[in-house]
Amino acid sequence: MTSGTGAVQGGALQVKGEVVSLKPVGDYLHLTMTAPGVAERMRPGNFVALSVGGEQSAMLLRRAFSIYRAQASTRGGTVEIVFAEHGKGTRWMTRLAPKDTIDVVGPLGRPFALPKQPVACTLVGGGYGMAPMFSLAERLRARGCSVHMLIGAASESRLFGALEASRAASSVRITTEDGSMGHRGRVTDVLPDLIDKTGSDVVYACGPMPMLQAVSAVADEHGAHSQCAVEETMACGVGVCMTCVLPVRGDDGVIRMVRSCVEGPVFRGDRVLWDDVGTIPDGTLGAANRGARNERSDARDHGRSAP
Amino acid sequence: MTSGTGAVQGGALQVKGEVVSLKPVGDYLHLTMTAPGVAERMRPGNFVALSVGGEQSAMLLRRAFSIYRAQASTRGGTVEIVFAEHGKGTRWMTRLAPKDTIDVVGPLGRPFALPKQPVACTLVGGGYGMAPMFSLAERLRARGCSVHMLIGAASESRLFGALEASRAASSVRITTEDGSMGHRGRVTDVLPDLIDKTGSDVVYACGPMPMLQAVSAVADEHGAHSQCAVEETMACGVGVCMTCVLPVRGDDGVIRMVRSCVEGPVFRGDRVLWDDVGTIPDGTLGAANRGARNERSDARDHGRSAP
Amino acid sequence: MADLTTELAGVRLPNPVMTASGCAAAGQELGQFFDVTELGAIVTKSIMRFPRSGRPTPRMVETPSGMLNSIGLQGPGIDSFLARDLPWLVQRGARPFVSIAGSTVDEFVELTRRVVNSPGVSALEVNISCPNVENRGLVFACDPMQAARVIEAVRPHVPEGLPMFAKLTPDVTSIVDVARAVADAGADGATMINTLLGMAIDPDTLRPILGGVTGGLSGPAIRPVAVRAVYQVHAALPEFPVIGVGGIRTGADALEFVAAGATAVQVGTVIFNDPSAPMRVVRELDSELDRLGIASVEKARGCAHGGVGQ
Amino acid sequence: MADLTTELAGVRLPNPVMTASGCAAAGQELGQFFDVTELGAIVTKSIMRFPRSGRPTPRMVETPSGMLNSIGLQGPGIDSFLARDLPWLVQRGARPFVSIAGSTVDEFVELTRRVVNSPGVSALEVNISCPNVENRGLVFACDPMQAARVIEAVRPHVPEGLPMFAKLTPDVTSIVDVARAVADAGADGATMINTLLGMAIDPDTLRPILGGVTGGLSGPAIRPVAVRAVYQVHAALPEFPVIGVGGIRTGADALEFVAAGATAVQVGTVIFNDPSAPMRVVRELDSELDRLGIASVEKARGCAHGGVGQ
Ligand SMILES: Cc1cc2nc3c(=O)[nH]c(=O)nc-3n(C[C@H](O)[C@H](O)[C@H](O)COP(=O)(O)OP(=O)(O)OC[C@H]3O[C@@H](n4cnc5c(N)ncnc54)[C@H](O)[C@@H]3O)c2cc1C
Ligand SMILES: Cc1cc2nc3c(=O)[nH]c(=O)nc-3n(C[C@H](O)[C@H](O)[C@H](O)COP(=O)(O)OP(=O)(O)OC[C@H]3O[C@@H](n4cnc5c(N)ncnc54)[C@H](O)[C@@H]3O)c2cc1C
Ligand SMILES: Cc1cc2nc3c(=O)[nH]c(=O)nc-3n(C[C@H](O)[C@H](O)[C@H](O)COP(=O)(O)O)c2cc1C
Ligand SMILES: Cc1cc2nc3c(=O)[nH]c(=O)nc-3n(C[C@H](O)[C@H](O)[C@H](O)COP(=O)(O)O)c2cc1C
Ligand code: FES
Ligand code: FES
Repeated sequence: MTSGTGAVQGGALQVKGEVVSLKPVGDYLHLTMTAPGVAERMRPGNFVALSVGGEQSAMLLRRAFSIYRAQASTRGGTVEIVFAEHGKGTRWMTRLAPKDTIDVVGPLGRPFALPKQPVACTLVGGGYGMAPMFSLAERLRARGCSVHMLIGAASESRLFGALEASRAASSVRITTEDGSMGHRGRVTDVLPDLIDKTGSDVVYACGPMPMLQAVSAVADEHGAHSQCAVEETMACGVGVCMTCVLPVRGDDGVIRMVRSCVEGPVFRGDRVLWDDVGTIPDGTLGAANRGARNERSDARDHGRSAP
Repeated sequence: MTSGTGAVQGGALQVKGEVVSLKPVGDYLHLTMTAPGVAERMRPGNFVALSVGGEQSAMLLRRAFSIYRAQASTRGGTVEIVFAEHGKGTRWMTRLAPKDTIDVVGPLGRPFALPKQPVACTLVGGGYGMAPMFSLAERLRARGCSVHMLIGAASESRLFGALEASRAASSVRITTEDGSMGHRGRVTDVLPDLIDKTGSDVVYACGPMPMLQAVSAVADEHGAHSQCAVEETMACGVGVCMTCVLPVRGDDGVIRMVRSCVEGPVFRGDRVLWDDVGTIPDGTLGAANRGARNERSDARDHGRSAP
Repeated sequence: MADLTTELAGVRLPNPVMTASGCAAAGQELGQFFDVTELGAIVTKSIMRFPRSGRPTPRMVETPSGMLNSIGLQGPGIDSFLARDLPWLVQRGARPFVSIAGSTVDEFVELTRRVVNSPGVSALEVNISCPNVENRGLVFACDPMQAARVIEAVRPHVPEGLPMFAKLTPDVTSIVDVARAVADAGADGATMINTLLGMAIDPDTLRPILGGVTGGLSGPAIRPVAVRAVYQVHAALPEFPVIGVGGIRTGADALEFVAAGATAVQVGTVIFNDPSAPMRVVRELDSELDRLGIASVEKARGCAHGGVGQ
Repeated sequence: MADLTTELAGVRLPNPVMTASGCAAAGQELGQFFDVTELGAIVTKSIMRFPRSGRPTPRMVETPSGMLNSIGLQGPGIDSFLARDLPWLVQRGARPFVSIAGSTVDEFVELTRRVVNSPGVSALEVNISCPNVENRGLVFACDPMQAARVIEAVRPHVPEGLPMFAKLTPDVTSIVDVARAVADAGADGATMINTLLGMAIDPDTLRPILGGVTGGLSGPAIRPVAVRAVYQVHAALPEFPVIGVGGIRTGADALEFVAAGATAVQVGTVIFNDPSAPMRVVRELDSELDRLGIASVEKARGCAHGGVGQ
């Protein structure tokens, strides 16, 4: 099933999976597929990249999804994801049926870093961003950490895993922007208090970029580390194309445009230059000039941009 | 269901059909779909053009298929076709399932011309080329014509409608190239004798180009008219693109490159310049120079060919 | 209901959507699928001076999200076109944009004279993306000077009030240079883009598939190239009307061209996929504008450059 | 089992299939999916003199059967590349084709000097499809003279036995003229094509999607343009080795390029769809040749022109 004899061991696999089930959960869909080998290697925070549209598809690029659950099995493990219908690729995915084949590449990306000590942890998920939090919770509990979950969404139907959370965590807080469930507002309304009360040392977060930025700031202010799983547009998902970069400050203090597919998707929140995502910040290694966002290549001046 | 309010009446429709059934018959597939309005307008020899690959398909062009049967109905008529898996579009079609929607344009093309008198007719079909012959036989019999069928294929599994033919025609002859059923050989081995014995005035034919050419020649020699349904590569199927042309001599004796989708697919066999299909024969109206096939534009000499 | 009316180099159109030349013949066949008078305009297949048989078949190859064609400008010639094809459109009240193609500058002039003297023509599209027999078969629009020569020559013969558009090829190092040349030579606007030169080889015979060896690539595959061309020309010549064409499939695609700076758009190859497409694009364009809360197509024009609407 | 071994401007390769520059980084990541030493060659991402941060995101847009990218040549610079990236390939025994990109002729020369002095390099690919800061940012390969200047300048620094290929852009009026210029200037062959200049506009904001506004179009959508370019150049310069690239997805696609005249081929964008694609293409090319009863890839080369094999 796996491609590439002689390929480097470890790392990601490309396998032909088979859809086991596709079930609605609130506004999302929960897809279970076989993906032999992928399940076995998965660590919380990893993602899979799925090809979409079938054999004669005009959609060339894979779609990335956080792994929700992975179950090893002698008959070939299964991988589960939770996804929202967004554009044309995920629309195609909503029509998958059991036994359909699906090409899976994974597990991809750096997983969440786990604390060495049995500390208290807060896990924050926005919408389908909760998906990777359950396997993370399991690992954390296995290390003796206490796990608190904070689940946010625009409305109740976009909350994912609220029920499961009560089994997975010592405490669960819920926020919705429209107040249809839990606290009316955003996760960051609740987070400061939660960090303090639980004495969390680490905050894990997955969700929209603005949420991650806010979570990272709150964690900072409250003396906690943060581990944020970002979502950048990715062409390859495996580290070869350089489309998925964002500005991150390294251990050496240098800002680099780093690939979120292999050096992420999980980053230390305090290392990401959140305000500068979508730009090349001043001082970035190799930045040709200041404020590159303002110096977009002008099609008037030259025939083409460098590839 | 039909598009285009204010569209010119009559002619072809574009409708969203629904797959009713897809069943194997020998090496072919028999597809039944609803196509409200199309069934009602269909005449033998017409074809439909189906879009393939679904919403995000990289395949832009429709595929053309002779209408096998059309059934009018108050709940929206059905149209049936018989097709061979050939390339990527028909491969996609082999996976259609009941209730799948399919965009249908039809009925298209000029139908078989029917004789004014109740004469004897021979209907020759090669492979799936038999598909349009059954509705034609019905019409002919309704006019008091006697109908004889000659069915040819490479082998038994590629014969279509041999059983049905015995109900539809006064006599049936079968040829296979490998001798797996009927006479070992080609339809044209049997045709001369058949025309003579049945006293056929008209030969109707549908099948591969070389077969049509041979049938047309035999008909000529034996004093019969021939009506041949050709199969040329078509981009639009509705007469707007000029891709589907072949050289045909008009009533005025002038050779023109005519569109097989609207001026065909049925042509008088004696009017088609069979030997010159794929070329612009000398003397064709508007031919710039002699033997155009030999003067293929040379990419060395100029930047582009005229569109 | 956004306001779709479009003022294009002096002609008023109910909406900015047209058929592309060569993808709608002379309009009649598409009348089965929609009312051709409702569309902004019908651009007819490029017509030549004399009847022309075109290239040998095969004339098309399907390619990923596109197709190649090598029709070779088959057509009945201007006399037959004016006598038999054009009247159908005119009688119905459709707005015909007549596309002409010549092998020499004189032929273009002669064609122009004939077309402008025919009643009911709304505009002239001068397809200079075809080979110039007087210049080693090089395509007129591949060279700014040759392109300008054609436009300059036909200009005096085009009456006031009848806009004349030059149809440009993207197969050039700088389409802006060609657009500038035809603008300076007196074109009222440019239609862009024509097809990209491409080819395909038969997987069984390993010989070129097309009878004409090379052919023109069209369809959604080339849309990004077309949008870029329109954007570049609008940036360089903001007052020069551009008709955008290349791979438009939906109203959103049409709006992409408008935002890039196009005053009108044409639907070509996608008609082969969906013969109702041109009017569908009109409806979808309308709902896209509504969705974005933009009152008129005019307000959206050139948005991508950071103008009004942003 | 057809004979896939390929003699490319003096280097012997086990098969004619490579990765395309910028679509395989420096090979290491793809090592997860296949054995990089089995592939004909690994062409590394174009490297520049100094570290380079590239363009702002978004850097890609999916388009019908293709994609746009505006990476802006992000990379670690030649020092880091030679110290950290290249050795991985060399140690394994892969055949690295090192792609270099400069903003000035001097930069190309300096890069060439550095690369040719590094052990284990199999060939040099000179990516001249990038803007020339000394000439109003015009792309070197858009002008035969500028293209030739780069190749002439690096030529003396490339030792015997190390082939040097010029990477050409299709965004020109005549790619044959550019190929001829680089051939005359001493290139051992040409890699074609680089991406086509394109752009896409956001349907919600109506602003350009890419941080770099315009980007390069690649993928199966552009294959017909690439095949045509290879065919034209092989027709004009039959002795000049061409590496064909642009939209190759299958072994049959690769064979199309070979039939058009390519000595080798590269797989680019399709890697993003299928990271195992390069070795799959090798296997499929083999079976296509078997199916057609052609004994070796060399026998198929140039077939489309009516040579051997036909
Ligand atoms: C590491 C990672 C993990 C993710 N996990 C999940 C998840 O668990 N559940 C879920 O529903 N979604 C997840 N996403 C987002 C998901 O990848 C996009 O919703 C999806 O790609 C949209 O595809 P589409 O064809 O429906 O949309 P289109 O807009 O048609 O996609 C066009 C192109 O843009 C890319 N794209 C569009 N939106 C996004 C986005 N938000 N992020 C990245 N690429 C995008 C697509 O991949 C595709 O290449 C994740 C993204 C990343 C990068
Ligand atoms: C008037 C007419 C009636 C037809 N009736 C039937 C029928 O009843 N049953 C049947 O099985 N087939 C019929 N065909 C042939 C059928 O259209 C092709 O087999 C089909 O288009 C192949 O599509 P593909 O995607 O499988 O092949 P591909 O090779 O992938 O097709 C690529 C392109 O080439 C065109 N093409 C390829 N082969 C043919 C061909 N033989 N004729 C026309 N276009 C072709 C396709 O339409 C498509 O645009 C008919 C064709 C015509 C023109
Ligand atoms: C079959 C076909 C024939 C064409 N004939 C012409 C023509 O006669 N004159 C012309 O200016 N353009 C012609 N074109 C080009 C189209 O008008 C249009 O510029 C191009 O196809 C890009 O648009 P599209 O992708 O929407 O088709 C033709 C295109 C096709 C596909
Ligand atoms: C993301 C991306 C990055 C690229 N970077 C480079 C590059 O650095 N140097 C180069 O010569 N070509 C680069 N290219 C162009 C490819 O090498 C190739 O020429 C082009 O994409 C066409 O091939 P394809 O359709 O197989 O991708 C890049 C292409 C893509 C898609
Ligand atoms: S998505 Fe290609 S490098 Fe990250
Ligand atoms: S297929 Fe388009 S004119 Fe016949």
